[in-house]
Amino acid sequence: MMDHAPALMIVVPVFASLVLTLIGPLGQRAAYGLLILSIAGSLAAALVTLVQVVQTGQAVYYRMGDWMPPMGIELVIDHLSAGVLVLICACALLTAIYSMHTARQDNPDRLNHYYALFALLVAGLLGMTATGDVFNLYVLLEISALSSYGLLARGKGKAYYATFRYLIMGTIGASFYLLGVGYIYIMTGSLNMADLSEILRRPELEESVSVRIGFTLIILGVWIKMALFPLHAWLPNAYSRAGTTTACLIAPLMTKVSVYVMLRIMFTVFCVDYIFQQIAWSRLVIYLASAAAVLGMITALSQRDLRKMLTYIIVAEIGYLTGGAWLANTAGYTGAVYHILADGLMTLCLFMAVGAVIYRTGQSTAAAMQGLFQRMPVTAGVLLVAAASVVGVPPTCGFFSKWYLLQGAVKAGEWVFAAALIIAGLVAAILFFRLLERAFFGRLADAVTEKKSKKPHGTARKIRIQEAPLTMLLPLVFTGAALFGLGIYTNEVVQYLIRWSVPAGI
Amino acid sequence: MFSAAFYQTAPVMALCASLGAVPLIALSRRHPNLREFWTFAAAGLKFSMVLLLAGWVLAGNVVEVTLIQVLPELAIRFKVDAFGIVFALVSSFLWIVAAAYTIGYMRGLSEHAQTRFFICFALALCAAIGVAFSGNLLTLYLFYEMLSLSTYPLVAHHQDKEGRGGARKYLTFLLGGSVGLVLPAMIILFTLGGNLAFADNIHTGIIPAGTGDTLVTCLFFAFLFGFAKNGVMPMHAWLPGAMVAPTPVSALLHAVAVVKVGVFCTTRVMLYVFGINVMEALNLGIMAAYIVSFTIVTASIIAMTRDNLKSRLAYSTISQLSYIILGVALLTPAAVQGGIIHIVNHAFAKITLFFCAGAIYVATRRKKISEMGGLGRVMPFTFGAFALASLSMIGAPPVGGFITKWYLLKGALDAGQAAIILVLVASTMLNIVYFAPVTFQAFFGRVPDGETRDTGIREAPLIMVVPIMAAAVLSLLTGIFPGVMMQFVRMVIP
Amino acid sequence: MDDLFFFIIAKYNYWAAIVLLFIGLFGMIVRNNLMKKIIGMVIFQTAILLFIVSIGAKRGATVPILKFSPDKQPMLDAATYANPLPHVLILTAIVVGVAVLGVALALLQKIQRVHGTIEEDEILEDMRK
Amino acid sequence: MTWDASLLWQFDILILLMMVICAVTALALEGLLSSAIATGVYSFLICLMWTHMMAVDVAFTEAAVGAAISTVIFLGTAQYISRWIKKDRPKEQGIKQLTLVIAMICAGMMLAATRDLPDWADTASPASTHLSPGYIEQGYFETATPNVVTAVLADYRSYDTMFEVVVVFAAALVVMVLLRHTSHKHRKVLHLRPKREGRDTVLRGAAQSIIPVMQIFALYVLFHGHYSPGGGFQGGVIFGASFILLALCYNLKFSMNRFKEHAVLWCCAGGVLLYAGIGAACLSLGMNFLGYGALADGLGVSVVMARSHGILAVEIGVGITVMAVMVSLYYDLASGGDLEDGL
Repeated sequence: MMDHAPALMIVVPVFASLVLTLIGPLGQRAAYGLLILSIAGSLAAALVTLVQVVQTGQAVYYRMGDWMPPMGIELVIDHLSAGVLVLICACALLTAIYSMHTARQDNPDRLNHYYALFALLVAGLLGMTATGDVFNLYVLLEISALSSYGLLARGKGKAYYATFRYLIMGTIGASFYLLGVGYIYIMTGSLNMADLSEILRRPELEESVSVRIGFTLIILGVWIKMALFPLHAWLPNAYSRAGTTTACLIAPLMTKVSVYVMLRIMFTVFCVDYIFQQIAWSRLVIYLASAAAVLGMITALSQRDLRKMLTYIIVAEIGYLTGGAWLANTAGYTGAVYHILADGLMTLCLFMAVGAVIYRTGQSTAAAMQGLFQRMPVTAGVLLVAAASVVGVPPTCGFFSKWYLLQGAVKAGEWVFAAALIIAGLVAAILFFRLLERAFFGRLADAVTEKKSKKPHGTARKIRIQEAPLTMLLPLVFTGAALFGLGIYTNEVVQYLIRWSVPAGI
Repeated sequence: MFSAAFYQTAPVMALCASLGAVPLIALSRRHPNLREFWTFAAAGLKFSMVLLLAGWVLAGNVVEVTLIQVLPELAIRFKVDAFGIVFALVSSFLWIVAAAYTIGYMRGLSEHAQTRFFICFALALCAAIGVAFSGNLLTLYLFYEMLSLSTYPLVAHHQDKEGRGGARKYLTFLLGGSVGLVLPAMIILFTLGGNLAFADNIHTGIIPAGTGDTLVTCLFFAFLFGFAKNGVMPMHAWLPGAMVAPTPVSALLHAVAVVKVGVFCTTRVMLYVFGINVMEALNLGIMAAYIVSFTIVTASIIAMTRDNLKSRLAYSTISQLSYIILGVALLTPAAVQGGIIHIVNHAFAKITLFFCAGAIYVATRRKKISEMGGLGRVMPFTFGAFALASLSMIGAPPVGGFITKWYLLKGALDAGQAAIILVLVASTMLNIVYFAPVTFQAFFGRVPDGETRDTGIREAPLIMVVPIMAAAVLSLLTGIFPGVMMQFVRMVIP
Repeated sequence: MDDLFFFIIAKYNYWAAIVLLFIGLFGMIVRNNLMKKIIGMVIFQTAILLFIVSIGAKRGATVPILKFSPDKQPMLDAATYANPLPHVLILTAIVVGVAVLGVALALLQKIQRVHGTIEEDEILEDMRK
Repeated sequence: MTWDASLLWQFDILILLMMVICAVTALALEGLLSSAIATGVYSFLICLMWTHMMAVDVAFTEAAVGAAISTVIFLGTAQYISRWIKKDRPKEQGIKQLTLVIAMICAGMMLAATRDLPDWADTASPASTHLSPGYIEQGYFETATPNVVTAVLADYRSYDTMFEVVVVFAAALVVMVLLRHTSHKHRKVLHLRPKREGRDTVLRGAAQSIIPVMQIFALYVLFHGHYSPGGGFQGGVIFGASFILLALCYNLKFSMNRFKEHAVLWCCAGGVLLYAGIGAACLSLGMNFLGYGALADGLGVSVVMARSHGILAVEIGVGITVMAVMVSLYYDLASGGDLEDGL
């Protein structure tokens, strides 16, 4: 069974979604239980694979249908994908547990179908990460995209139009990817990543214009999918209008997996030398990334709606990730990969915390934060941790990704990117400070009246603690702890996972 | 007395003492007495740990502990050397004093959110010890940020508009400096040499040979201004703003934890990252000396114009902190010694002054110097202590401040910097001008109009007066027996 | 002249695909009516499929279904059959296309119900209210 | 360079030109119904192109899916929206022109770059020489399936195909979740849907005679997919179309009485379940996921024949799901989700 972990990890959620479609009459608890069970199964499989990869120091290959690649499709789980797989499963599992109340609130009917799409999305993301075939990646990309359209459209009224725009942009992105794959296929005749990377090293293909167009199209498609500035316009609307569970699932994962795909295409299919010597525009990407980081954060600062604020933070973080990947040095690459993990957890944590606030207060503007530390101390505490991580306060994981990214920027002499990172960090600090200040002190008027009344100690105003339900709180606290955990175990993550996946030549 | 292994764990235990107190304080929030007991217990435990370590370090040992290997090339690392011990001793001892005083103050005024206050207090002290024991820049940075964040609720304690504004400014400057300047400088430094551990002596530093002069200069100033807690102008603006905090916080911030951490970090980096050799070669020391000289004089002049006692003390702090940096920047042995010993002297004197301000407020609800005429006659102990501490600030024998001035002047002479000597003399004059009237008014001044003599004003509660007296006496003792602390300082620079 | 002629003969399929691609893309981005956007999407996707199927064609080749010689042995000359792989890929992509189309149309119906229109500017106006 | 007369390039260019015209028409027309029809024509033309490129399976699928089903669901949706588009506002003309210029520049660059691509129908291009000969030369011996497309689709790349089926399943699910979601108030619905009481007897008669033939043909296409163009997708679409035809000629209720809502849902999931179940069975029998060879012992045949049977089994799964999904999409989109009455 252990040998089949790579396949099971992807297939189990597929089975779960099929069964979930049919078990409507069994009730909501059954659906909830099955979803958690299936994703826990995936997580177990992902962990088994991770351990195997780390122990042997080699990638795990799984041949679908026992066909030899490049004829058949194979799954390749190396150090990079193993980490991302565990991240996907973990985030999905936490969201699944968290969803007990929020999913019901958002889906008065057809909860089981909602969960079926949930499981399909997870399967799609896992498949995208595990596959070693560029066309298979397209199919799974579409699965995750389709199920995410369904999930996002379950939000309130305005969600439909936002989802429609996402669908149009998502289709353009996926189609560009497909066209790029077509260009690469026409020049090489292969679809298997390992095979492609061998063929693409031939000198005549290095010079080929068509291969360059193919690469450009693929990267452009992936950028649309991951919402890199200036192609990000669809993301904030689509994500901020979704239901809480949907946002918690999609926001951390979709864009991160797209970034992973970008890394795969850049460094597994193509190679560093090719990208930075043959592709004329590759040096400009760092400026795009810098603009994304700074403008994303500044736009986030100007938002009133909490969720919209968070979505612009995602746009900024995508800037960090892209910049790290295109710095073309070890530190930058390490930072980018580490930040995939860190930002996945950070975004999850933020969305969960905000989701809990919205669940309790029923409003999603910044006013909902008023006096949060008194009303929901645990949620507020976790939000503080997540904010510290986004700003980059040690020892949370956000600090270490920034550490590597800045180091990479300094080594590469990309001062614009370094400055963008620092400015974005400071803007994030202002942003969260404003929120948390409100959360900390509550209403200004309250403090003043209280001072006047001068109540003796102990009888100060009593605010009823109204925490979110335990099923929401536990995943939230766990994620918050994971932000510290990942930060403290940065050494292990870097040494046992990321270092192994550093592509040759950078 | 103990095995070497014990001393390996002692720094961690000192740290955990205050960290461990946090949940205990939080849990016993309904029982104020128990809660205060935990604070004292933690403070006591911590001080005894530091004391033991001090003995061990005095015997010529250096404790180095790697807590967590957080990056492949970098660890959270502690290193207890003489320099760190000086600061750790001061901060851990003053925690005990401050805790006693704080309890009196908070209960005297029936302040709200006392539990939160004590938790943050404990966290801040934990961070201060962490900074003192840091073995590399990363660890230093970590605890530096922890201190900024944990003191924020203290500064904003009153939660009114003024409190929030001051706290906002406080955090803006501190985080702006650390994230905007220190972090990049640290990363550039790491990229250059792949090493952030402090050097073993104060001469060599860890700047790799062959680094461009301009780059080193930029890094130096990034650190100097980035550690905004040190109050060097123009990064000082948070300090008067943070005055809105309750007085124990001001005392803690401006005497022990925050500003001293800033100065400690600055001097740590100057001596153990850049090293005297590099600073001499690039004239960094002398540039820094002139910058802080400007701060010394300007801050003193502003202090003269302030009527609010705490505000005046705040500007005095800005000015006094720069003495420490000035001493180190002059680079001659005597000056460096003077600078380091001033960490101790200023701490004791300034905490006394703030305690006095707080005691006056608790007893009379008065904040302005002009309202304090004649108060000395009803509050003799408080104002006596105030007078003693003022003497230390001015630098008159036999109080601790004199030792500082002595060494600093000697150092400036050695360095041949006439201008600096002039600055020192001028600032002493200014100190006299703004401190002497306070005491004078209190004892010999007229009671303000419209107030009868008998307003029922009495000394502050005993639990406040005892710490005040203790701090004042210590301030005196450091002047009479400078050797106790000087032996550590001499280990830093003979 | 002959060179140009052969050049056209050799590339016209790709050109048609690229022209159709941009017609579709243009429609998707510029048209104000959401239904037109969807139609643009269909054209856009199909153009890509046309491009990829073009890869599979071979001069003088027949459908990729093996022919058998009279003695029931398959004739295995690869050059005589069209390349099956692009066909497989496109078969998949067509189905993906119709799936996306179905979802897009469902969303369209929903948008019509919620906003009362499928003109983009009117929807935006409606949302601002 | 030799010139092969069999390629009928004049014919091709004519079709391609017509396609471009159709595309422009579909986007430019003001009536949405005519646009939908123009799109259908466009799909038919592309089928012709593909047949000519010897991509019969693809053309078959496009004809069934692109031209037929897509058009039907377009028309189904058109009932619920305004049939005429509004003229675009002049203020957006600037953006439009800018987009046009950028698009033309990109198109020009890509057109210029086609010089670098291998010639069309070049037998020596990398795509024709690298992997595809392998499939053609070994496919029959490894899977006993003369239709190489079926062999690649359902065996070599069966993992892809499984997810392709999952994609259509997901689409049905998403549409269902979207439209049958009843909590929103249906405001501003355009009731353009005409009443469907008395239907034309001619239509009914035609349906009665065509539908059985269609269904038998669908089964033939499905089961004969090993030897001729076709397979699960095409068979499934045709079978689904027979129900759609029933609904068109009678009404939605009539069709739904024969193929009930629940049955559709079960078929949607059941087909995928069959496919993935076979994969999992192979896994539990000791080979990798979807390694049909593992079924050899159970079926009592050789490994090659087991693969052939495996292909058939998964094709049946594909057929069931695709059939049900097409029907489900039609039910939902044509009735606007209320399943009361359709096109």
